[in-house]
Amino acid sequence: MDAGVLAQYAFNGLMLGVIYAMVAVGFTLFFGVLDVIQFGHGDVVMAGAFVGLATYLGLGALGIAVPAFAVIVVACAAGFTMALAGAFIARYLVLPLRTAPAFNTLLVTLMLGSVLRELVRLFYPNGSNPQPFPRLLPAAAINLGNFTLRLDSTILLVTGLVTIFVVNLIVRRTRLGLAIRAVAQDSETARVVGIDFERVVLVTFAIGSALAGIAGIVYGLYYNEVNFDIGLLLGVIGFSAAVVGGLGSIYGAILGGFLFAALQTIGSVALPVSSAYNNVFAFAIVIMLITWKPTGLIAEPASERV
Amino acid sequence: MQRFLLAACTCVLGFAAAIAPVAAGAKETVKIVFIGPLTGGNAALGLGGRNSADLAVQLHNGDAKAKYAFDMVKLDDQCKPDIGVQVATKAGADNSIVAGVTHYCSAVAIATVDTYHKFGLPVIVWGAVLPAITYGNDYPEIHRVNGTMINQNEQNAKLVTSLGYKTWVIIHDTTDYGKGHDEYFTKFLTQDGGKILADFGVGADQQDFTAILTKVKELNPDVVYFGGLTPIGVRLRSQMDKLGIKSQFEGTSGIVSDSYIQALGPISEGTIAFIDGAPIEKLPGGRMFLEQYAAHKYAEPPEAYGAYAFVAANLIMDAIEKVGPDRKAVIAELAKTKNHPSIVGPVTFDDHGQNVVPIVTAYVVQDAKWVVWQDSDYAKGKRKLAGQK
Amino acid sequence: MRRVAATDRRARSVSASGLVAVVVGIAACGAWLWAFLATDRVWLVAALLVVAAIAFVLVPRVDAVGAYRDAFARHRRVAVALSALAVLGVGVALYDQPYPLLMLCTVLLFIVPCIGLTIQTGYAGIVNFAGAAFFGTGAYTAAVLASRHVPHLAGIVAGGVVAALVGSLLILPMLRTRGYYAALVTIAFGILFSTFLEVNNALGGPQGLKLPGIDLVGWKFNRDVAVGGERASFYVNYVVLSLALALAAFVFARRVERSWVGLAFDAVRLDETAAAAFGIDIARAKILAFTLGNFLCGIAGAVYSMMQGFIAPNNFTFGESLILVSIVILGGLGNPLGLVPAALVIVVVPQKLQFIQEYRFLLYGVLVILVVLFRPEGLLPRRAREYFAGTLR
Amino acid sequence: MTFGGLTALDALDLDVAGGEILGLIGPNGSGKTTFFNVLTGLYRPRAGRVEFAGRDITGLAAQKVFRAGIARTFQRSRLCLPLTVFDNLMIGNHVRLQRHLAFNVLRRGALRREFDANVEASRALVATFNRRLATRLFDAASALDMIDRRRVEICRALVSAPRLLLLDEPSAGMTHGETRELMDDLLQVRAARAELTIVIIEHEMNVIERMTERCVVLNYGEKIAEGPFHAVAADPRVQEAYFGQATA
Repeated sequence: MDAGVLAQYAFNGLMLGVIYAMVAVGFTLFFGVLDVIQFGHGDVVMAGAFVGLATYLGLGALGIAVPAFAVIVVACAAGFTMALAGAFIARYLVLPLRTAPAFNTLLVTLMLGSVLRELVRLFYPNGSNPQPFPRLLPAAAINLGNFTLRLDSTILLVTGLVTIFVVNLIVRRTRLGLAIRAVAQDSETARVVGIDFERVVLVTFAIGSALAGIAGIVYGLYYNEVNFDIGLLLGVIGFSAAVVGGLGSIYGAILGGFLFAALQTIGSVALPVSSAYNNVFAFAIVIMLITWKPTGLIAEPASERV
Repeated sequence: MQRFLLAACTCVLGFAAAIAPVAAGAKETVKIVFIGPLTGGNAALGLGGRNSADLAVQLHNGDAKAKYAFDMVKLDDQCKPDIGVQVATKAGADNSIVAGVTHYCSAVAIATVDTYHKFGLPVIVWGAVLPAITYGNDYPEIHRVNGTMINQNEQNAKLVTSLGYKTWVIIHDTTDYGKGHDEYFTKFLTQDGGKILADFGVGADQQDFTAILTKVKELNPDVVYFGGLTPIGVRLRSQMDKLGIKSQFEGTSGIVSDSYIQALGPISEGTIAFIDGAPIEKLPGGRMFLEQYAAHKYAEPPEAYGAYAFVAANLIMDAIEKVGPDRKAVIAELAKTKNHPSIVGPVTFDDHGQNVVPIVTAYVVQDAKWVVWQDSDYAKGKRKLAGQK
Repeated sequence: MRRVAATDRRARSVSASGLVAVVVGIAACGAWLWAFLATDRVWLVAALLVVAAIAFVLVPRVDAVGAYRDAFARHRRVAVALSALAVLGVGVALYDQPYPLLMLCTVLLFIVPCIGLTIQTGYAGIVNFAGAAFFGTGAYTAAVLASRHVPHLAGIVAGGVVAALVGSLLILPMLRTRGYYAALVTIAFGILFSTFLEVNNALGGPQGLKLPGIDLVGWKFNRDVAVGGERASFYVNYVVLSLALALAAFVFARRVERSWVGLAFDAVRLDETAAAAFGIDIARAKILAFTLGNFLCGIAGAVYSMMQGFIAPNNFTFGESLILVSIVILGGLGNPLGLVPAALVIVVVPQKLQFIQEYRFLLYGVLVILVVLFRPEGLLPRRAREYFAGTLR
Repeated sequence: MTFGGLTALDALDLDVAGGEILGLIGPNGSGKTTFFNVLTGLYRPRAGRVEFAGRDITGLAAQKVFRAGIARTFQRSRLCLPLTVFDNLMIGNHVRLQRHLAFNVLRRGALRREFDANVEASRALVATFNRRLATRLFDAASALDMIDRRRVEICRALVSAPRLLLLDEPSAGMTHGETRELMDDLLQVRAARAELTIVIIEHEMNVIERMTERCVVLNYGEKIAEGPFHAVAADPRVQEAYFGQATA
């Protein structure tokens, strides 16, 4: 196959990877502060996409049709709503279960996921069917042999990377980030030095979920279609990416996201057997990777004091 | 906790009241059952079918001349075989239920045939297309109004080869539905001299097909054939467009739905697909069906198989009207079904209970509508499909 | 000396009254179960659920319960036997109603793999998100062997063995990883498993496989049972078998827990470093727990598939594994007894909600969330290890 | 033994005579605990060898070291809090219990006998520490207060009758009163088993003074002094290590 095709694969892979990474970062943030997994996170992405969609239709009703403006409003709406949702989830579903076994958080968030899914399916007009997502970005395309580079996809790729980068900045450079990392390191000590633990948790969930909401928009604008049931698989993949990368590490999550995308791409094109095996392939590799690096590729600092 | 549960109960009772059947005069009320996927990924088609069957019952109960009033129990099989067996048992064991309009998902339909046979409950399958459901057994209880994937793909292959296309790439989901279509289309297409460049299976919940499609782009076939349902159909078509693939796109009955067009907008133009049955709009009954459906203000569209659920429910009710609410009699009566007029054309059950004269209708999307091929601008040559000379 | 005699006498009288309490309690539960399975009336289902809810809310608060619990603890054997009889009684009472019987079997057959997961997750702390995969391994093994005319009993046992063997593929990753990392290993395996079955046509592919009804040395399970003039549904056979299986698994898990083995499992779960420092062989404990659990999953899967008469890959997806895990957590991690109410909630309640059609999963999800929020430790939290009746004081 | 560049333990040779009580002291981070961890096989030493009772146990896995007869307590309490006191003790005694599944599941009668015997033994052992605690054998460890937890931890290390007992800061997190109590208990136990060798890591100098015949001072992973407590305490290098230049 020629360079153009390879470039095409690479670009598709990157695009997929950035979406996965955005989801995975959420998982890794939540795990960092609270050592829990929010299994409904994938459906938060889906909900974000639908909020964005509804906002767009609302704008249309108001007669506002400037794409450039609309896309920003839509993204903000999704991000903001999901941020609130995230804080709500943390406050009423996750924190109350801190004392209980970690698994109960798992069960509750799983159920949360299916509740979100059913809500959209039942109460979004004709929600059981795939919904068209507006093409809000300039669709200009450059053809280089077999490689079609589309402007909108490029914008999305950049947006995704930038958002992740910003979140990373917040966590690494700001006082808030300092608090988050402190809690992640050792919540007890953090409390002692007067960090408002609950607030930090809420904010972290807000940030992670906002990221998911924006991921939902990126997803919608890239595929121009959203369906109520995209959440479960996205969640599983995001979780896998976060774990393979190393829970608690943002870079790990990013690495994991792109890695998983790469695996799926390779699985569906380079496999001698039917492309239907691509998930079999991807997850088999995941098992091997975990066996090879039991605490993720970018391992979290082992703090076992004996 | 208690307070919540009480609340739950009250709202539950609310629902119950909401869906309680309309009391129909002093007539004897007969129970029949509808089973289909009402939750999960295939809910859209399931709800369309449920509404259509419900419409049939409503209309029948509205008819003053009718001997019986019908009350339809609606059950959700979640498109899962084991749940299917559970609800099938529930319906079969309930002697007040005389017959059933059952199953959209093939895996569920095939899983439940034994159960219906065990309980002697006559059922008419309204959506599942797997041939083995009727031909894999000789249970008198099992009937099917919609055609199998065999007829559909035979017609499909004939038409598209006649349009002068030479090379194909097949993409199908790995469920029984997609795999079945893959098998039969491959068979008939090769008979008719088409060349298959590649055959891809994709997961039913897969989101991203750019990798596969990039390969397709490289192969550059005349036609991309898709065996699967609307959600993936939509994703495939729009991602083809993204990658600038110019090939003609054709699908199976699974994508003949309003939501396919609604979700894709202009790029759905020119998509070809086939359903087994006469073009509803054409038959007088069909128009009536669509009008009534609209009039009853159902939340969801009937989708591709709604009409079959409607027909199945009517067949059952007609049979019961004739021989009374008795399972054995109904089975005997259904076996006699021959050229029974319906909104999908005359229905005749062969010795396997399979409707043998399913007219296969080719559709093409023209100006954001599914138009019957023969009277489309494409057939008339006013417009050209992708890559047509 | 005299004092001892006195306490003995008191103990005996207490135990007598305790015995009565046990009988009454179990009878009540049996009656509830019967009503819950039999009825389809909305208001009755609701009422029964409310009763259960009230029981679960009030019981921990009532003071007498302590004594009541002791009664159960003292008459462990009796209680288990009576409970089994009660379930059997429910089965007999429903003899001519196939649907409730089927649901009863389903509940019992879901409890078995959940006991397996309890041994893995609840005792040894090995997370397993591939329960359905091992359940499915058993099912497919039984299907293949049955089609080769292998005696069904052998087929069922083989189901368990093969599941355990397939599980051993994961032992190396299991031993190297912990917590969510181990969870991912099983999640990946679970997805891999169902996808593979679907894509690969060797085992029927997505169109699944048909199975015959169980035939244990001439005892044909799919034949209705004729007792005197009455004809009982053939599902009664399956109730008997599933009950026997569930009972065996339950007693086994209990005995494992109440022994040095169970102690080792706990030590490994709670603090691997300390366990190692006291000479406990961590690898051995983990492998043992993992294998036992998968074996149970496989056995149950084999029986379940033959009862269903048909299996397809989408019976054994990641989603199904999550259902099993949900039961284990909801019941109260590490307490096999809690699995009974939990399985009822997760398996039967959605069917009882059929009448609200497409809204049932919404209501169901909300319901489960609320239950967990109100009882963060699960319906019946695990209690301190009581090696033998009455040794906990 | 090095942690990423930092050498935690180095050129430390030290031998313990059977039956003695050795104190191991030194400022924080001087490598005391690391020394225990190397001994008990939680860490592998880069160089050097550990010999126990004439047998080379260098780099053996923790399980093997324990089986060889070396038991320890931890600086931070490592009891299994949800479990009962008895269960915690049995974890300490596990190597001497019947571990086979078949035995445990099928031969309940035999298990019962083994169980009863162990209950008695545990009660006796705990009683040598504290009679009151002996009555709480089946309470959850989480229900105990700090000193009782520490007692249980030491019992857990003793129940398998080891030949060498390593105590890592037994006084950590306890009041002076509690510490004194604990020391009395320890000396009692010691009196009961003369052959038991004990190595104690401590910051509480009066503990060292009371308990040990001999003690070793570590600093930056090196032995800087050795001898009876008073002699060592007087040693200028030791004072420097503890109080820095100022006092010199």
